[in-house]
Amino acid sequence: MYPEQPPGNGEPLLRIEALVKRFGGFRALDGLTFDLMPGEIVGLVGPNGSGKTTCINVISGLYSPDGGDVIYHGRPISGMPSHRLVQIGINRTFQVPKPFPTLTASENVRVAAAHGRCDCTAVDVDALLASFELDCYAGRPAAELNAGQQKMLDLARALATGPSLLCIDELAAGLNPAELVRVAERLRELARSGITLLVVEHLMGFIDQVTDRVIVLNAGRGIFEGPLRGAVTDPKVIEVFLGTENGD
Amino acid sequence: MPRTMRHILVALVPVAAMALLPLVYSNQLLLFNFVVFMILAQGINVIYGFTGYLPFGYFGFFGAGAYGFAISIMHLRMTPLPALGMAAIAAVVLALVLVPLFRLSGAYFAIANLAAGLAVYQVVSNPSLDNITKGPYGISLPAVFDPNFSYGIALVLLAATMMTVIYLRNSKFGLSLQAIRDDAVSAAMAGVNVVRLRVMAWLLSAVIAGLVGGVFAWYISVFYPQTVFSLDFSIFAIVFALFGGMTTILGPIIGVVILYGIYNLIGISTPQYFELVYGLLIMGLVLFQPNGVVALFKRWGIDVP
Amino acid sequence: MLGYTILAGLLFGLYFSLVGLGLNLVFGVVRIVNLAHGDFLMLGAFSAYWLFSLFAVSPFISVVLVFVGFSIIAWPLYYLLVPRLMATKDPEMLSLILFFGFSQVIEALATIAFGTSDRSIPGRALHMGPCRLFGQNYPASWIVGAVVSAAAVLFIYLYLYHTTKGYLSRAVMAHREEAVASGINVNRVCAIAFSIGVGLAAAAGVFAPFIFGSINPAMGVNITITSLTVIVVGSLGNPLGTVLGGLTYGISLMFMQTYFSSWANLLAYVMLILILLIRPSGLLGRSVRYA
Amino acid sequence: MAMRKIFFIFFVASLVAVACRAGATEVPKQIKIGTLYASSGTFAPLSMPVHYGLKLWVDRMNAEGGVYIKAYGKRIPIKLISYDDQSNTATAASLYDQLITQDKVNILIADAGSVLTSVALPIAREHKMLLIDPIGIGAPFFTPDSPYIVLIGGPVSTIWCKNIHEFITDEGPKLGIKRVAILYSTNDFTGTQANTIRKAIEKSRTGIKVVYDQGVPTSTTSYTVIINGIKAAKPDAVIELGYPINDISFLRNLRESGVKFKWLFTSYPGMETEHFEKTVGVKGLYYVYTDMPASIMNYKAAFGMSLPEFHAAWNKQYPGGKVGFDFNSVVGYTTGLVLEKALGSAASMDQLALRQAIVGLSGKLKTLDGTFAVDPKTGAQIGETMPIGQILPSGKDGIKLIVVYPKQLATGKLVYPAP
Repeated sequence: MYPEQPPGNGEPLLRIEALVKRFGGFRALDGLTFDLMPGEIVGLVGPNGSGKTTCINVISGLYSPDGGDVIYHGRPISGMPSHRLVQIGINRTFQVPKPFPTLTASENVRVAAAHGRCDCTAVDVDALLASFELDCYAGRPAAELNAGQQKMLDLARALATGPSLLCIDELAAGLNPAELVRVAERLRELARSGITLLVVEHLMGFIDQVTDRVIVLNAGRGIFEGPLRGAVTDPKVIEVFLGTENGD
Repeated sequence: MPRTMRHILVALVPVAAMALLPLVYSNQLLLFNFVVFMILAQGINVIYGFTGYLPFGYFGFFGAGAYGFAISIMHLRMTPLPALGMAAIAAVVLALVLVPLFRLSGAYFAIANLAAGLAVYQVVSNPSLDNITKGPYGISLPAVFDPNFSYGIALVLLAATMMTVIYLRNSKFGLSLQAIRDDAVSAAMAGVNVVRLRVMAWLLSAVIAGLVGGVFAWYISVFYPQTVFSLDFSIFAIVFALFGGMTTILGPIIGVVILYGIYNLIGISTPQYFELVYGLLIMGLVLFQPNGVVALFKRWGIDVP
Repeated sequence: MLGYTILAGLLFGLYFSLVGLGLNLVFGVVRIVNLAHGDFLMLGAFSAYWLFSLFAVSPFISVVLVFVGFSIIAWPLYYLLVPRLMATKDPEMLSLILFFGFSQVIEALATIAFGTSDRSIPGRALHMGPCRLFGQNYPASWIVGAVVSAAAVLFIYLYLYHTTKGYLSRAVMAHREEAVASGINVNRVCAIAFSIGVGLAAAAGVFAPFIFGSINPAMGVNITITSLTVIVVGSLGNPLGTVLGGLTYGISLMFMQTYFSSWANLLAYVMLILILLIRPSGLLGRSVRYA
Repeated sequence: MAMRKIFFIFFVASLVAVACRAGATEVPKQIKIGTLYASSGTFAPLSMPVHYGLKLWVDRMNAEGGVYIKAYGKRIPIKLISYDDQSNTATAASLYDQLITQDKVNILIADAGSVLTSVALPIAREHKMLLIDPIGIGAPFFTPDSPYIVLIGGPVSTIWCKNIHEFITDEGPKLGIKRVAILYSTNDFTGTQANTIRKAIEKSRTGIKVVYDQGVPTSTTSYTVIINGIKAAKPDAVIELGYPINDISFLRNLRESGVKFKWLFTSYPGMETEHFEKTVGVKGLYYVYTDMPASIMNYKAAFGMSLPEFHAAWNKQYPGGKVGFDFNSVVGYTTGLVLEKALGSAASMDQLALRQAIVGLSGKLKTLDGTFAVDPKTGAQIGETMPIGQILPSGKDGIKLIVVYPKQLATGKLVYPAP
């Protein structure tokens, strides 16, 4: 029903339109709007509590929005259950990795391969694990992996479903510099293979390495869109970041 | 030998043993109770072992099955085998009504499920339903009483239940259920239809309890509502399955053999300390071996599927 | 008749708030379901029975003795059972099984010690006849039960909101992980809650011979199930919500008894399921706990 | 490795099974009586007194060198094999089977109460064992096509309450009773009684109306609003049918709420008088009508101990009051007496011959429990219909029980309306 190939004619893959998400009286998203083009790597940055993770949660179907729309391949998808979104090519990773702790690493990926997009049944689980250096842990319960390995497993699991759009929530935190370089290269590779990436990240160096452009969020609203270099000179952005401390 | 074949061979051992034991041991009813608890413990395994939901009110399905069977015999004039089908249907209907309980997690689900089982008991045993269920006055089905045939059917049911668990252990379906149990959100992000699979497992375990309830009603043929709607059936099955080891094929069976065996030994030798010893055993299990004896075997290097 | 039913429900319900209060405190703070709750109540009832029969101790005095006594007994019990339970994969669920086993042990020991026959304390021990309220008679035991219950609720309220330990208890109730992270001795806070909870159960038991007519070692299971109903309706984990749960339970039970008596027991279970589905957090709860 | 373990377990299980098979000998050194009791759970308060009553009989028999068995022409010691079913029916079922198939008992005695008796029924029938039923009085057990059961201890539930409705329809009009309230616990025992009484009153054409007719769950222990509801129906006579715990709660609540009924019947104060005095209090029992089991009527026992003797023997053997002395204790002992007499007259140890012998005692055996009588077709006890008694104040803080119905047994004049 949803085409495997990215839409042509400069149509965006995903369009976020005036998205609103409230928790009680707090507006975590307050009219957020942006587009993602096919094959793009876009960074989502902003201070803590600016709505980055909430945005991913809405896109991946964990929350349904209180206003606005998420449009994928030209069709509204907000309110669709997560597993349906996965099957039409949207997936994500978690800030705190959430593997299936009692299943082995290989089983973790196999579950995803079994339920992902129907035309991706022939996922080579072993190769996928190997590409994240998890091949020697394939038979171990995921609970025994360390935090970094669990993050990679999260990513491998998401990829096993054959996504067109992958939202990545703080992958870099906790990885050492060498790992960072490898992961960045891996993400660029994914983008080259046609997967669109939305990357939430605090590490600006990492963002700079992988993204084509960034969207800066503040209080649930986009305040800047463009290359990272542009963002750092934007007065509004500077004000937000200086106001909240640059440790972000 | 492929894994599934090996599992099937292993699973046939208890079935064959329960089929042969009546030849050397004449207390068939005790053996029948063993079979009933083996089936119930596997039913618990399906829902608690594979999805992590603790069905404290599991006896509700057992009782619904027993009454579905009895009502089909009494009012619809069915023969026992089709009546067993009605037992399964009764349990499935109850399970469907209770599907919304899956919105609850942890202890909340267990408590609500317990309440549901007790509620069904209250309804079935109410004198105003005398015409349908015979209310509190009890059921007597002397016309279909046939211990040998019903024992045989119970064995068939045991075999079928074992096959179900083997299927869960070796299929994508079973793997996905375990994924849901481990982390429902992640399972959804792996593309698993969490709600549908969970409900399927729930119905499956309800069918198992309903069928065994029907066979139980058939075998004993005289019973009161409190006979079949007894919390003991839930507790025993849960403790047996847990003692053996959840999510395994032989664990629940081993649990029944050891614990129900001890239960009957104490019951016959030192009945005055029966409840005490049993309570202590349950406590010891949770405190010292919460993953069951199969996990213990694994630690000793013995692989029990 | 309606007025009588409602007032009777209020009094009866207040007593059941006391019955459920300890169980709810334990669940709220320790996050375990104490299925032996009813058995502690039974032990409290037998203690009051023996205190009265052997030493003619008035129930008004034994309620204090029993509360203190059982709180002290519960302290080592907590350290014996709960920390080990907490180390397992799924403590909340396994607590159901562990404490069921414990309930069996208590019932067995009580049966060995006291036998199976029903016992009771004569009504005159309360030194009161029927009490008149708004022109109608109510059993004195219901009024006494209601008053003691109100006192216990007040005690818990003062403990939770006006003592340091109580403040810590609320912190543990609200955010267990953060409480651990901020250096609160969670184990100790839990042990105190467990002690008070068991003490309250036993104290409620002192009035059981009057409210239930008689007591025996097997009575615990039913009490536990009723208590679960009361606290889930009120809101699981919110001790003060127990009062609302108790009153709702009491009034609706009396209503059913008056108008559809044979279905009286069904109501409790149906109410419990409905509340869990419509407001999983109970009538007073805030935090939603979906799977 | 795993397979070996499993096989080993089953090997051991089979060995145990084989070892358990006890060989039966031709001339028994002892006669084996098998029974169950419930030391805990719902039925414990009912079951234990019956069991202790039976045990008392066994001990006395063995002290005399055993029970005389006509078939062997001599006294043979009794071996009582008793298991604890914990009020659990599945456990009870397999233990009955255990008694028959493994212990090969000569005589099978059921646990007390309908629920725990019910599961024994099909097992006894299948193994052609006579089920001696002390007090499982469920009416459906006793049908002409099931010869393998005989009821000893009390009348079957449809007859149990015969005198209650006969009192209402005979004496009611004379006393001015026009409106009757029936409150019952919804279990088979009291539910059946309520149905019987209701039908009898409606059929009687005396103009007496049932103005209140409600069942309550058997677990009910608070009756205050129910009492208030009954009061609102303005009945002349109130019949409360329940287990002892229901009766106790009802009477306590009644007294505590200060409501008085002109005529009130409950079953158990006459059967468990001591217990009711302790739990309800003497004043709560004044003017209550109650079943008067033969046991309380101090019948002249032509066979076995008299009631005072039995009570004394009970207190000696079971000091401390852990198991209360009541009607059920007498039932347990009477079961033994009936067996003693039947074994002394049965020509063989065959199960049906034994039943024949028990039925043959009908109308002839007089024990502390009155005259034993049983329907030869169904095996149901029909002899003892319970007379109705009334509890009256006696002295300063005492009570006395008088029989008020049937008229020919009356020992005093009833007080109506209750002051």
